[in-house]
Amino acid sequence: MTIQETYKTRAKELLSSGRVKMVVGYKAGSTPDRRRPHFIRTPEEADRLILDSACIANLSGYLITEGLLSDEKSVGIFLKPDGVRSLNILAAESQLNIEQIVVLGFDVNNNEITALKGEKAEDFSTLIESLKEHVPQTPGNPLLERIEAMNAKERFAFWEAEFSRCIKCYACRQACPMCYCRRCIVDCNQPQWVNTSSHTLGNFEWNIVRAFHLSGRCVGCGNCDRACPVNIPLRLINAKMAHEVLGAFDHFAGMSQTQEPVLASFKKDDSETFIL
Amino acid sequence: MTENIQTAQQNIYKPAIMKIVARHDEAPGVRTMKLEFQNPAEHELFKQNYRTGMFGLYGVYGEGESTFCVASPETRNEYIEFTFRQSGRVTTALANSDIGDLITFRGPYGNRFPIEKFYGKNLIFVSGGIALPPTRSVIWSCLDQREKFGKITIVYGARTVADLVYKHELEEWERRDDIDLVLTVDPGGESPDWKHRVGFVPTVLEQAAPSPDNCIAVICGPPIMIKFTLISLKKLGFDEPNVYTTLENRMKCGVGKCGRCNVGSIYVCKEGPVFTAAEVSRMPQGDL
Amino acid sequence: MNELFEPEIVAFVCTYCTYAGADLAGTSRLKYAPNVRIIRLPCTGRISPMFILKALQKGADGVLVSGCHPGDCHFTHGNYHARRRWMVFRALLEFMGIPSERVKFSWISAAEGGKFADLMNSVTEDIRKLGPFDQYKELIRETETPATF
Amino acid sequence: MTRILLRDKLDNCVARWRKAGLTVIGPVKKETFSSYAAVENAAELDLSMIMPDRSIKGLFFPQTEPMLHYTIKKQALDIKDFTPPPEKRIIFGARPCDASGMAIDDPLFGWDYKDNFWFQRRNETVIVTIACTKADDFCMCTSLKLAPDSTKGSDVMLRPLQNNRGWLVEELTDRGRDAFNEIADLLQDGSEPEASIAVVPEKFDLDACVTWLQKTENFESTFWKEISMRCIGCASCTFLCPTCHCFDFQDEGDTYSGIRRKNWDSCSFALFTMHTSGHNPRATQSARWRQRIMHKFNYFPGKFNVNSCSGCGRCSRQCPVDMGITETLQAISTLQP
Repeated sequence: MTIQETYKTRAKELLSSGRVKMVVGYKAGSTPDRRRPHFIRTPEEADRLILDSACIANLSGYLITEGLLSDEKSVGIFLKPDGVRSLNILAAESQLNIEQIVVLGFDVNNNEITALKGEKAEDFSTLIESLKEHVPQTPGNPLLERIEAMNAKERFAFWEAEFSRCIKCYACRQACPMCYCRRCIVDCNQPQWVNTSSHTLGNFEWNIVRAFHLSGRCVGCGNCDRACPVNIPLRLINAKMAHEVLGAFDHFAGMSQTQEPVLASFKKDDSETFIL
Repeated sequence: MTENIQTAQQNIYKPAIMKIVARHDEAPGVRTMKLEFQNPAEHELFKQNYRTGMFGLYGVYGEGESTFCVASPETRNEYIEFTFRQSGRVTTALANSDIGDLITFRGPYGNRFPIEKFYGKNLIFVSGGIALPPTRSVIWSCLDQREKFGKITIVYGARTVADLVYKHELEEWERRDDIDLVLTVDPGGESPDWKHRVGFVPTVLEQAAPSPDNCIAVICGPPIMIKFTLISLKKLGFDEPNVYTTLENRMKCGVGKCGRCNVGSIYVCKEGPVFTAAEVSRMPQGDL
Repeated sequence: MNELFEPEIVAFVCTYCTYAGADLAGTSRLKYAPNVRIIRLPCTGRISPMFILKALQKGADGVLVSGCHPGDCHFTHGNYHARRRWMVFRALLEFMGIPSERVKFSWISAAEGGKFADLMNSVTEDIRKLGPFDQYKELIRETETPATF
Repeated sequence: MTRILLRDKLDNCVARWRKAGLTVIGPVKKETFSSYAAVENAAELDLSMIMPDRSIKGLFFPQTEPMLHYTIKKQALDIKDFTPPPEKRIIFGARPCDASGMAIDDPLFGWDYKDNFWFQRRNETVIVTIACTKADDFCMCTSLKLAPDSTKGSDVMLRPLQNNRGWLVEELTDRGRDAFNEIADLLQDGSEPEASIAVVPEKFDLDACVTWLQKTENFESTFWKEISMRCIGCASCTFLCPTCHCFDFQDEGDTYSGIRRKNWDSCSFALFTMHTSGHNPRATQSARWRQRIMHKFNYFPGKFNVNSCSGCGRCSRQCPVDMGITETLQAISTLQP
């Protein structure tokens, strides 16, 4: 049986046994290479489920849809390791009760799909730990290397050019499972910290603020990158910050549901070489 | 002066400058401001266009604009009065403005109460809480030409005694013998010396039992009050086309472009804010 | 040209240590550069990165953030939280091309009036050398011009 | 007599227009992103793409634009109008869907109160449209009763010749004629075989959809909730749309001076309609998606007699969760009216 068929059966079992009230998965999209989120509430609907190497979107953001989990019933969801990590963060930040979530784990590497064993978020902890061990010392991204080689002026100019395209559609925010604030900082107007207009200054501020709020929380799922209609390399900024946080505080986001948020905790011996 | 009008036409979003000449605290957090035009040409334009029921966008530069009805009647168009509750960025800035300060006004926009259709008829005004201002504009427009109308009844209620707005005018209306004023506060909101009724507006309205014959009702209030008042009016025998109300939606432009105030296909800023109950009931209720 | 340049620097300081240090500098009649505008806050833990962005948005050439030494916080650990936050924010600004020389952090206690005065002088000198933050100011200027293509 | 513009003359045309004081704008492809942008020579233009990522809308209705500049002194308010500086422009190589989008929004910006920010730019700009010879899976102009070669909203229509040799020139307005008189000697008379126009299959039955949308009871249909369940509430569809016109006013500045700006806004944001009281008429994402569809195919045509959609398909092409007008209207066409 293919992975897709195995999981289809599994989803049907979960639904027909009443274990979960809904399974969030993928179905065919408008073109052959696209996949859409699929909300499966009956075993029949599971027939349209698709699971293959094109299923790369992190669906965990749908779990915090208003009212979805408030009846305390369980929900099944297809997650890759990055999705499990974001699920852990949502639990650690008290956004959901992780006991209500049944994980249908899979992974996609080099266009190959593999099934992952386990059904609770904690079942994947060894896998996530090994991911942390294998984070490369320097992320091998040509664009990142190019930026790191620049001086401050060049870097500013680079980001200025990138952010000047931003239209503030907030697709990055809306697509991000970590951006769950009921009222985002840009929507707060007393005081208005960040300019809401999408001139380059406002765009610069917005993207800095978002990157800061994701520091130590981003799991690198790439939802923002794929959502951006003007193709700003958003994932790059977040990956860079994840790398910083790992180096400075040995913090790898989404290790477990009890992991302390990196910016809401501290160690007395944190590095402070930069402080005068 | 003509030059200014031209620029006003060029940039339809450019407001007129107004001076605050008086202000009055109505209730906790609720304040009335009286504004005067600084530019005679803009004032002339306002006088030509303003009719009771229309609204405007009041602004403080650096903070933004907010939409309120014009609370002063068309019969007194030398100035503009408006009443607001301090709750957001603009209203906080307005609340912090003092007499003599300059603020901005854009308008008047929207449609109006067809007062000439009310001539010779009895009128009943039903209003709740901070929704008295739009009603007050109609009330004064009618009182200033009192002889043209039949019996006038005003039913007004608020959550507590302190929340009643225009207290000084309520006293004046109470003293007049050509108005029937019924005041009420919600149960629990009465003060020890409260001499009027206690109860919700729709209930009090039913007790007052105005006759629907040759009568126009103007109701204004929070959505929940409107909903139940409409039911009460129906019970009393009022026909929907004889019941007028105003809708208040979030607006930015006021001139039918920014696209947010619509209820179904109706643009509240252009086709409203004054509607008959019949018109409102034809709107998609899920969009109200 | 740079000799004439007087940088505008905004300092966000905590009221219990650095602000008291600034007071001491004043009562000790120490002279220091007048380029720094001080904004007093209850604790460094209250100093949000938003403040730094706002200062830059309003045209500051440099920002200084200062509070109690570790262990001295009036609220026991506000400055520990702040330290982590700055660490991360500093790295982010660096990556965005906002040079770390323009956004500085320090610990100054109530007793360190001398350190306060010295730091004001050195920070002012450093930023004077860097010159005005032209790149950011260009963004601010752009917001004031009509939209063109 | 038909006239022809040969491709190798295009560079001369651009130079000539620029010399006459026109800003030449056209589709430009950068590394990861394409848009309509100002160019200095024809080589910068990329006329081969299906359509730029961003629509033409921003050229007439910028994403953010100053409206007023205020200075507050003691007891005095000084207000300066910000009118767009006069700039004559020619857009070469617009797509028919983009050009129609501008014509669709004209009545909206003009009804009753005339928005001169829009009309000044409209009057100063010549839109030279090139008919499409290719389309992708998301193109749907034909479903909107338009076509890959509709002339709506264009000042000049260029019909591609075979073998990429150039275009057949069809001047439609005085503005267009003036701009092409400038380069009259670079055109040649005669006719050549035209390249075939792109085939865009019809994706849904618009009339059936409109009938369904107009039925009062369908406003409360459960269909809306089902179709929009995966909508994440971003504004990429509305901001990329050539016809979506909603905007917001924002003041930026302080107590002494600042700017009032007109910014794009979107019906998909929850705060768009939120009242001060906390009441939100369109409180759910399904209500907001319903508003978008209803507005485009029911309310807008009710007022201006034209659908507020030109079929460019950007909403579906760029949607992070693969939604869009096409999918919704296709689904509606299968419903019982």
